[in-house]
Amino acid sequence: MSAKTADKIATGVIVFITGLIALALLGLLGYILFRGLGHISWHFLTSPPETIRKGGGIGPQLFNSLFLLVLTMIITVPLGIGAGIYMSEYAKAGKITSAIRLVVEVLSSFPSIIVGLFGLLVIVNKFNLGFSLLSGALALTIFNLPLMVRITEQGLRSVPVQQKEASLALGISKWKTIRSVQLPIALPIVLSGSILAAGRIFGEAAALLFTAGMSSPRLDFSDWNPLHNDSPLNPLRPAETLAVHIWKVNSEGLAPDATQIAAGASAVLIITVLLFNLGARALGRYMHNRFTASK
Amino acid sequence: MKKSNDREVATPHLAEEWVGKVYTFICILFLIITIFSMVYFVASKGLSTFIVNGVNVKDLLTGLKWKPDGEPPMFGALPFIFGSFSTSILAAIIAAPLGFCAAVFMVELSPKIGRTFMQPVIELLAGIPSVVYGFVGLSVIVPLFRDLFPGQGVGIAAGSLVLAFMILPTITTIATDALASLPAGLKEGSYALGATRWQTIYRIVLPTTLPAQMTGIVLGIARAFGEALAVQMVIGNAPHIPNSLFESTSTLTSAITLSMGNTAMGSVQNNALWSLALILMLMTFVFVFIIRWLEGRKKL
Amino acid sequence: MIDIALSAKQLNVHYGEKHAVHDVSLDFAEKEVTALIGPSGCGKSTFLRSLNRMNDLIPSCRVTGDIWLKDQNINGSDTDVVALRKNIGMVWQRPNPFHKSIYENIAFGPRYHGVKNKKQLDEIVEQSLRKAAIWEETKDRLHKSALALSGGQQQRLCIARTIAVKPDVILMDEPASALDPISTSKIEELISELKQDYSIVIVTHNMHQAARVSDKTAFFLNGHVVEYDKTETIFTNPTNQRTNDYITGRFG
Amino acid sequence: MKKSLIVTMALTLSLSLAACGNNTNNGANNGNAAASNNAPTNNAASADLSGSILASGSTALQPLVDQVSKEFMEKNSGVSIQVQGGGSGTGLTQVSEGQAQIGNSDVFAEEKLDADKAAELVDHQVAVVAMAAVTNKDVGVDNLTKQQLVDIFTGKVTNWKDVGGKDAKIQIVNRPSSSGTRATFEKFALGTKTEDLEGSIQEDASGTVKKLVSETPGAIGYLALSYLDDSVTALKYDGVDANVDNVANGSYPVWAYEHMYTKGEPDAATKAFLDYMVSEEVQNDEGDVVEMGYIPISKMEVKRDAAGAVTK
Repeated sequence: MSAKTADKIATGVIVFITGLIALALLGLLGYILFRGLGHISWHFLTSPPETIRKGGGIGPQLFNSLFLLVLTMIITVPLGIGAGIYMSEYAKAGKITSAIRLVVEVLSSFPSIIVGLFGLLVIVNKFNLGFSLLSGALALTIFNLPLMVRITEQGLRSVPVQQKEASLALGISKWKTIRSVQLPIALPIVLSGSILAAGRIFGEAAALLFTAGMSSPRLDFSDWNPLHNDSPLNPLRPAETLAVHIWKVNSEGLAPDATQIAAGASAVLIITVLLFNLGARALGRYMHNRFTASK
Repeated sequence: MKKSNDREVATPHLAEEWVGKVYTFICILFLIITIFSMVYFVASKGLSTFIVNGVNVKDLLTGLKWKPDGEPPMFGALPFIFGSFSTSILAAIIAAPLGFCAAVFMVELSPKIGRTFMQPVIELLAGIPSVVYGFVGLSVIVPLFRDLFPGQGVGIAAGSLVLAFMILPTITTIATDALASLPAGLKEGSYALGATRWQTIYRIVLPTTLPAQMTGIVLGIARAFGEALAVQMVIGNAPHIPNSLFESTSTLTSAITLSMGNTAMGSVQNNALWSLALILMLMTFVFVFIIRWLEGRKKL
Repeated sequence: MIDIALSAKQLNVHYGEKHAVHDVSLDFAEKEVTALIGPSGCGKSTFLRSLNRMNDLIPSCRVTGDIWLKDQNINGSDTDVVALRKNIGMVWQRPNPFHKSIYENIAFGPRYHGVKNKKQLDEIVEQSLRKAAIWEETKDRLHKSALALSGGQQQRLCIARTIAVKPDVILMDEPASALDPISTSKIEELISELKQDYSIVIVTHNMHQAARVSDKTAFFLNGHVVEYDKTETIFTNPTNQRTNDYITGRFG
Repeated sequence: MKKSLIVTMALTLSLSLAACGNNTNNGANNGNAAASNNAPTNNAASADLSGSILASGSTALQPLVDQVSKEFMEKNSGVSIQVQGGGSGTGLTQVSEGQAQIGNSDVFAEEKLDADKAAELVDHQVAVVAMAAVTNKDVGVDNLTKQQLVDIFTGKVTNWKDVGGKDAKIQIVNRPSSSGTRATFEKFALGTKTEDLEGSIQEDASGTVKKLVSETPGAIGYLALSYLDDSVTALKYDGVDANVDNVANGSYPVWAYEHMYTKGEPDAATKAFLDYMVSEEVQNDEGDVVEMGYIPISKMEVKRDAAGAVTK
């Protein structure tokens, strides 16, 4: 076999396999959407689930997922950006810093189930927060922090050093320089990274099984006082998210239409994650354009 | 002297610098404390099986029988360890060549289709939640395997196929980055000598990027190793080392999710599950160090 | 008697193992332009960056010796670097306006240093832009992005930004080398204007530029100051052979 | 130790039965909203009950407790109840450590906790769950004796033709050894603990078990009665149909209590809630218990203690 033939065959194989991957992926997406889309309706998206009857929805779960996302981001973003700033701007190169870097790396590779178990042990039981949105948000924070730190570091590193020098040379303090000069420039990267991280939070289930619980008490959507028990905003109530709901309906569902609900909820989840991805891209492009198009 | 004058200017920004330093330091401290307490709590729980309940470490690591409520209870976790390793490594064996082909396609063959089509699709694949993978695995792969092969469809084969899909984005992305960052001269030199594209890829590109490729593969294995729900839904969960790829078996993660809620904290049954979690955590360390080592080699 | 605005005494700079600046002692007179010339890699930029402690940002860089700003040694570890930098402004080779509007680029510094009054700020912005000879071009687009300006305009904006915080000394690191000839001549004019109010230290590898704008010139070679004198003297009658060789283009 | 527990249990049971009696009167009024604040409790403090209760544990019991707690809170606005899942083990741990007021469990506390910890807990049985062995529809068997089941689950019999069915390999879909459902099934259907056989599938979740049994040829598993439907065949046990009446009169033995444990005697609000849980309103044929597929505790003509001894 000549080298030319080998080249042709190899090229063919590579194209074939790539096509196969693309097909499999599209098939996967198509399967989820095809099976689920038919079940999605306004009623499905807004009504509470039924335990044993047909026609349950995913309203509270969808709300829980979004609310949990917001809670998590409220905790993660200041912490993650702070830690990222420390790593990129304050940490002096040396043994300690590289040790911290290792720690962050280890944390980021921890399986989510370990994070969930830790949450169960410490947040749920030791801190006595119970199975609650807050516990879930804290567990997800642990899960998400390393990513946030890395994104912030990446963002800050993309800022030209001349920007920082220019600000410092005006007699501006380092902290003010970070806040007013460096962070705004890093913002597109930090934002689109955060949105991708948000997508990850949205789909996470293993860490939440043990922390946010699998129950969704009926919510009173007319009561927005976070201190009330039935209020959707109460962070101390147990909350089942969409991803956990899929897991539960799949495995424990008593309702006769459990499979359809799981399919519908999966489709909703995928679409949401898709929106997050597209949102991150669009935002990144928009902000990039805003800064450079004026040139 | 103008000292006093200086201080007037100085004070507010000094306080401000202090705020920034302290704030960011607290953030990083929180992170460090979190991870150390995680290691501490998981380790102390996991070790109490041996210390409090007197289970032999060797029995746990090499025992073949998992009978937590038997008489006497037996905690042989080897089937789980075997299950975790076999599914995640097999997943990598499936995903690595696929990821490499996709990367070659995207970088060498058709960057345009790669960028506008493959890249977004693969990123999207990374975003699909693991419960959805499990759901699809249970409703598509398991019945398919049940029809095609002897057995019930569940098992290592189904588990590793689902995992292969899940880690494909990681492997592909890293492989793509590695290929794209290759110095241009390297390939051109090879082409100039009359080598075909395949010869260049096979003789030059693959060896040069091998450490990077390996990093991607190890990252993929690490992710597969820790994945819980998707695997648990398709693996079958029998606590035995299976006789075939299509026979029900367990992984560390599936054993934990299956029984954690059913056992009371502090009981030996529960502690044994924490020991599994400890093994999982130690493996995470191992993976991190392997990746570090590989990245160290990449720089050379 | 000419007042000394800034003076370096036995300044040494090390980058890790590399000894980049050797025992440099220079006095910069008030309201004069001092040019630092020399071949690339001679340590002139490194020296310049030491004067406002910009080298603090580079972890491997070590600066020893004294720098006197008026009667204050500013190279101590207890020096308030932030306050110091307000008094010593800097302009770089490549224009680096903030990713903000033109107005914000100028107002950022003064506002931080305590000017909160909107009217006062407006005034400072206009004054600074006028002094930097860019007011006419920008007055109608103050709230548009500074990045939309041309390179030369951006550089003048950077100068305006620097003088907005009213420093005593302005350091310029090859401020015109990235610009076209027309922009360059504008910057040079500007420097001559500015020296009425400020003491300026300018690094340049363009000897004609040094000859055109500066009052005094220091010639750097391999981290040493070979010769420091009136610009006229350096360019017409240097005492050192190597200075002469460089001036006449034998090397560099 | 055991004895004192049985006594406590019997006491609780009779107490709750007494409560039932009490509630029948009030129950009639309950449609009327005006009566709602005088909720069906049995002591003087009823009018102004207050407190917050956390009930956590068994996911099987959770929907029922959740549902009933809603109604209870409507009637007693001063009480707030949170119901959480987590599994029986978690519920027992949390009530034992005082993190929850009520621990929901599918099994007796003695089976999960150390004896001294279990002794501190007071059992409140609120419903009964029965389970039936189920098979794939194609195996051609609709009745198995106890011995046949034991043979199947211990791996002695591996083909359906040996127990009167088609020639097909038996595929076991079991529960993990920590599962309360499995404990009940082994105890009352098999009468023996079994080992996990090689190749057996283990799923904790009833939905997954049902799906796998219905799809896998030759599969056998077991499900709570509430999960039964046409997709699987429910087997008779020694010729007895698995249905509510047979469970209630004691002829079908594979059932277990759903427990709500408290640590020591409950406070007023918790007690009122537990009483409400076993009140006629909740337990009657239109009540939540039946609607959600459990068997009302009041229907049971037989009783069983932690050791498994049955009394009429």
